[in-house]
Amino acid sequence: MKKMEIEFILNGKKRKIEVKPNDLLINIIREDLYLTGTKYGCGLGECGVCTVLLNGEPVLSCLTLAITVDGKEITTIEGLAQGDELHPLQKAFLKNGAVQCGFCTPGMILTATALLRENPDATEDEIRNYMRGNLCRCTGYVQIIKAIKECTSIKNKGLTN
Amino acid sequence: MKQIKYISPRTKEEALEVLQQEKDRACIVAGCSNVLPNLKDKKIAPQILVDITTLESLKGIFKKEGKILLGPLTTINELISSKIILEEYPVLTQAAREFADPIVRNTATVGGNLVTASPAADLAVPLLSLDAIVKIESLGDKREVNLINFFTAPGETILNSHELVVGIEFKQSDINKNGCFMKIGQRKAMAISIATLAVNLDWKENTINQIRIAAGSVAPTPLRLTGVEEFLKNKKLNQELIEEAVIKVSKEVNPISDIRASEGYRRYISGILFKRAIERLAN
Amino acid sequence: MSQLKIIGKPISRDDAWAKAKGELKYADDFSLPGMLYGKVLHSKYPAAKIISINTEKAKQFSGVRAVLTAGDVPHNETVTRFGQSSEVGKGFEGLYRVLADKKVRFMGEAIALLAADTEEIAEEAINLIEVEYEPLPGVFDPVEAMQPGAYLVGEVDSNIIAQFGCAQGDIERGFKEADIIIEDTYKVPFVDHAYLETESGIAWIDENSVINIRVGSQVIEHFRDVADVLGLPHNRVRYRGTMMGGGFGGKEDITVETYLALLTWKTKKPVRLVYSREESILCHSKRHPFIMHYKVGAKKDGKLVALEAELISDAGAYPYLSPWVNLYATVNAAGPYCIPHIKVNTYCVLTNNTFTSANRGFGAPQPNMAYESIMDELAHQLSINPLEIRRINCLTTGKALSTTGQTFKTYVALPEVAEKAWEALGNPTRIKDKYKKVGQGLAIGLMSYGRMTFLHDSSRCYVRLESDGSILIRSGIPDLGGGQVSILCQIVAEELGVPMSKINIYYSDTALTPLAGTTTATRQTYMSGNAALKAAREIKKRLIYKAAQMMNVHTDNLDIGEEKIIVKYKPSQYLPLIEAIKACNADGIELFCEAQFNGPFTMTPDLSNIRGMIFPDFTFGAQAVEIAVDIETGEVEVLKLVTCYDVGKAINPLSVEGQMEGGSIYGLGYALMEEVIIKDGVTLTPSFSEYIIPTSADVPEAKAILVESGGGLGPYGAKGIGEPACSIIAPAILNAIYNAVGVRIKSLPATPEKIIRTLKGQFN
Amino acid sequence: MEEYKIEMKINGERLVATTQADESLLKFLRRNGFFEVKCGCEKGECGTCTVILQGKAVKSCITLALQANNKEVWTIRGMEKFELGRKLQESFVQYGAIQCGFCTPGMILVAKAYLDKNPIPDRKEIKREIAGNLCRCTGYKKIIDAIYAVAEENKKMN
Repeated sequence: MKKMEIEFILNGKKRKIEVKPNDLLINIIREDLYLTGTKYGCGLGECGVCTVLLNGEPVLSCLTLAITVDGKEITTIEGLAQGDELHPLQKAFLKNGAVQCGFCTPGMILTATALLRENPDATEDEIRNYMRGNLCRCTGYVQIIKAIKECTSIKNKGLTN
Repeated sequence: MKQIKYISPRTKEEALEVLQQEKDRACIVAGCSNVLPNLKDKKIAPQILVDITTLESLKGIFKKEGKILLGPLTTINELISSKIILEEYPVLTQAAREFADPIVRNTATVGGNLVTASPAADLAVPLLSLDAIVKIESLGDKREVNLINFFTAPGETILNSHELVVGIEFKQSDINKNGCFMKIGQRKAMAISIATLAVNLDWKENTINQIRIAAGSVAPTPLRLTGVEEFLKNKKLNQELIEEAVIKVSKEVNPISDIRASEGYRRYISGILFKRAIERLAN
Repeated sequence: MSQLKIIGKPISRDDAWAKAKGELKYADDFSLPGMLYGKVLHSKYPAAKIISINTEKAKQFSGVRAVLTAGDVPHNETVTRFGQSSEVGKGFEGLYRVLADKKVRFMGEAIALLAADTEEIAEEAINLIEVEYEPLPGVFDPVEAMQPGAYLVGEVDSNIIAQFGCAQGDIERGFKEADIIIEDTYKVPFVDHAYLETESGIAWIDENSVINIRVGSQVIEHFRDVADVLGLPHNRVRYRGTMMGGGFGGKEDITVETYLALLTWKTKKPVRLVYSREESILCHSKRHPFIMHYKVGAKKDGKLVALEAELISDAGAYPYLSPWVNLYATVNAAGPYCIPHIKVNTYCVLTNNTFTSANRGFGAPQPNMAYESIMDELAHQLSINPLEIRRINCLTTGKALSTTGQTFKTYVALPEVAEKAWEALGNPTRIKDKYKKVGQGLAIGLMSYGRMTFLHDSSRCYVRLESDGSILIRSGIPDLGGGQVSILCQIVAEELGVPMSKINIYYSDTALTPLAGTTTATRQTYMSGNAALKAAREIKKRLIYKAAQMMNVHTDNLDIGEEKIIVKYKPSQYLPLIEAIKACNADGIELFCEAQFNGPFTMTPDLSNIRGMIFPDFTFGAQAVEIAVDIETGEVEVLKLVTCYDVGKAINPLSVEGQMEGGSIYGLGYALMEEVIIKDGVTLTPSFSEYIIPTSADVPEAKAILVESGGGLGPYGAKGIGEPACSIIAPAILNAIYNAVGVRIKSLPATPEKIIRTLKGQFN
Repeated sequence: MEEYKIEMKINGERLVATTQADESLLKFLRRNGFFEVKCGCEKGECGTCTVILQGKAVKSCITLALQANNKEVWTIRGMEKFELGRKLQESFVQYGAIQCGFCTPGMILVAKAYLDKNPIPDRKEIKREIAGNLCRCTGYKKIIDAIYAVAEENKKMN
């Protein structure tokens, strides 16, 4: 199949890469760009562990064709921290013990980032509702919700990049 | 970034066309034993590599009308295993056996050794003493040059960038049948020579009819010692004459000092190699 | 102990199959996703001020991920260390600069590092780093560098970085008593290790933020030095040592590891860095050139009375291991001879040449070349046979080393080895060629095995007996090709009565394997062999204790062999090993053990007059050669080469012979062809077409004769052989040349040109 | 940089990949995971990178990858497919011809190509034939022993 060149911004840096029309975004991110922070869970859009941000919106990279991100902006979990300084949500997850096996964590944090950008003062119910597409088998969600909630009072500062 | 292209022409004509077009931008490759190291060291920066290894017409050893024609793509190991070369031109077989090492001899070619024009080119020396002719072609043109006039400086020949060596030719003759090659290097294999020397001799009843002496690594180019040849012509071969000639050989070579040997040793050893060669041929 | 079943047998090595099949992964036979390619910018001058470095163009180049200079290195100036884990023996370390700062001291010194997406980009971008130099005069000759007012290589007020002395008796009186005195100066050149695998490795940061470095290193303990450079705790750097494609001392100092660590630390990505052959020859350590002035006095009957030696060595631009090498040379300066009056002084001097450090033999081959040439000259002048003069003067059991006074309590295989080597040579070969003359030569020597005793050396090894009767060994031992890893397997197999095929070993990992110390100083069979032996014997003791209960036999009457615990006096009565293991496991008896073996410990000696025990023990040997010299061309062909050493006990004779054959050919290269030519600080022999090492066509089939006295300090009485094997072949060849054509070559290598020059004077 | 599609049979299996005009066969092979081909000097001076190309031993660092296009290449990993290859491997292991092992793949391949051509060489011939392959550990004797043992076996079978 013929490859086509696409160009997009990945975690703030311009990337050019050749893809086939049927390549999935998750495969390009993990296999070609070696960013393995984005996890593969089900391949059917059922679990949310492959969530990345496309122009700031959470999308499931296992259901997204790579070719469709041409000219757009992608953020993966690797793009959140500023150097050694963790993103406030990352800090909150660590502080609250919201990370156990860690496999859902990247997707959780990225979805939460989008949530807080849309709704900086989300209530617990709103958080639960927004996060429903991201499964977690370890934590029972309690600490995850708590961590996100803790960030709501931080308002817009630094949450959107 | 560098932009190198590769082409593998299917015919000699196609190769000549590419050379005509690309001239200095092209670099002919075959055995690659010099080209690849040179590319790596950035000693050369061609824009196109013309791989001629597929040109069957440039391969092989042919006998015709009292002559031998070597395709320039003949490998060193093909020379070594050629019966006709061993019987009629032993000086070439001897040199080929001392060439680089058994693996490199599988791919390195006679033509490559000549056009690289190293002062230490091990095959140039016996080919000089065989009085070889180099056949050169370019698009729509042909010429022949005596090997003696082929080399001009270290790494340089009279070859123009659009020209291709298509054959090396030498005669079937008594003198060519009686030859001896000598080499001294820093070790016995994979050695760049300190000095090499080849002698071809035609003599009857102790008198030298004709002699050809060639030497390598002792001048900017492989060379024929025509002065000594002239001196020895028609003379009676005896110990005194050899001793006199040894001194003349040492004087006629024009070596430099480098990490492998000094000028003095090279002059001295050329004389010794000559003496050894003539002794072997005369016995 | 019943008869040995695995020890002493020529067994195929543990690693040989993987190597024969091409399956063994060396340091850079490895890739990681997203890996970058590292490159080093080397100095173009041997001595210069760095006025400025401009990295902008390189940084802007597409695909470049990092460019680092001295300012980017957290602790750029540190000291070279030698892998010791304690502070004992400190004081020998010299300045070590990761990247040149303000000044370059030798051509090839690292100035900047770069990492890029591809090798091609790295190669292109490295040339975009602009360095402005102001050339300085430099100094390139150690004798010149010693003079007051000489150009200073470093930042201290003298180029002399180490001085050692040994003295006994009254040297002046000694020479007065002598009937004959021979005085001469000998020179040896820079030599490259020329291992076929150049320095290379891969580094990455793991999920614990630990820098992992996959590299072939003889000293994995350097992980501490790398951590110090980065300002990290030692447990944040991990070496995963691989089998090396040869080391010979050249992978004893840090090579590319610090560069890899810095680049991966900076980019947070895996980085691979591989030296080209040219970089390898230009940038890694060389064997020390020495200028050796000797004066030796003897009685008419050949008995030595006095020896005075002044040794001057070229340390190159940084100290590295120079002081230690020179200490070795000092102790070795009088060879294995009893001489009542001795005075040795050694000076080690900085120059702007490539730095020098460890190289197989570590300071022994140099003085050996000088004193063994003099012994030959003495024999000649006194008309005594070369073997006889050595018989008259050599050390024997109970005697003391002339330089330090260290006494030999175990068997000294002199003159036995000399007699055997000389005899094996046989009558001189007759050659018909009228231009060739045949000669025979002999040299004897001693060389230590094990590190200097004031370093308080130790080694550790972990052994675990699995529930199915297989064994797992963990040892930090690096294997440079000598079979170091396999030896441990053999020892454990022997002790616990299991076949080699049931043993698996993990080696050379600073995080997971107990540190076994350096693979240097011919110490691993001795040190780690003993550690493995100790661990295995502890487990054996526990097994036998349990089996004794089960079999109702006294422990003294039980032994292990062929996966059985056997009653010694009635071998038909036994307990299968597996049953004993099951019983131990059921009872909670530990079937694992991590053992530590310590070498003998001494105090740091007075360096101006080194006395007493400096090394644990020595290996004694002799080498004899027959050569043919072409009297017109000067070419030398070695026709026969015999190496005879007392190896104590050959744990694996195949490996021991391999060391003896390979070592002697390594020495043959030193004698006849090898030289790194450095002129005014510039290396003129940067590739394998200029730096010539022997091919198969240049060497005879070396013969190895093993003497097994059982007197060594290693397991089963083994001694070390790796370095001794190469340390006296050069003088044996020089002596043979003298025997053939009557000229004494006093500087290495003995090239045809040098021989002819000496034989005929000037060419004409 | 222009890319060229290249196809070859390596150890009996087809490989299709891309290369560049000036890429050596050595670099190409290592880039494609054939790490058993060792790099010692990249100048044709040490022989560690030797492979068998169309039945002949060549130094892959001084061979263009494109010169192996549509050809057959054997590395040490393919030697177990030949009886002679297996015998040589066994013999190298048995005779202690392997120390650091870096020259081993090249040595075995040269020996294989040579014994195919000349099954019963004497020791001198073997010594001459391996002169393009440097070894720094063994001093060559045990390597010659190992190859000669296979030659001796060939002799018995003839």
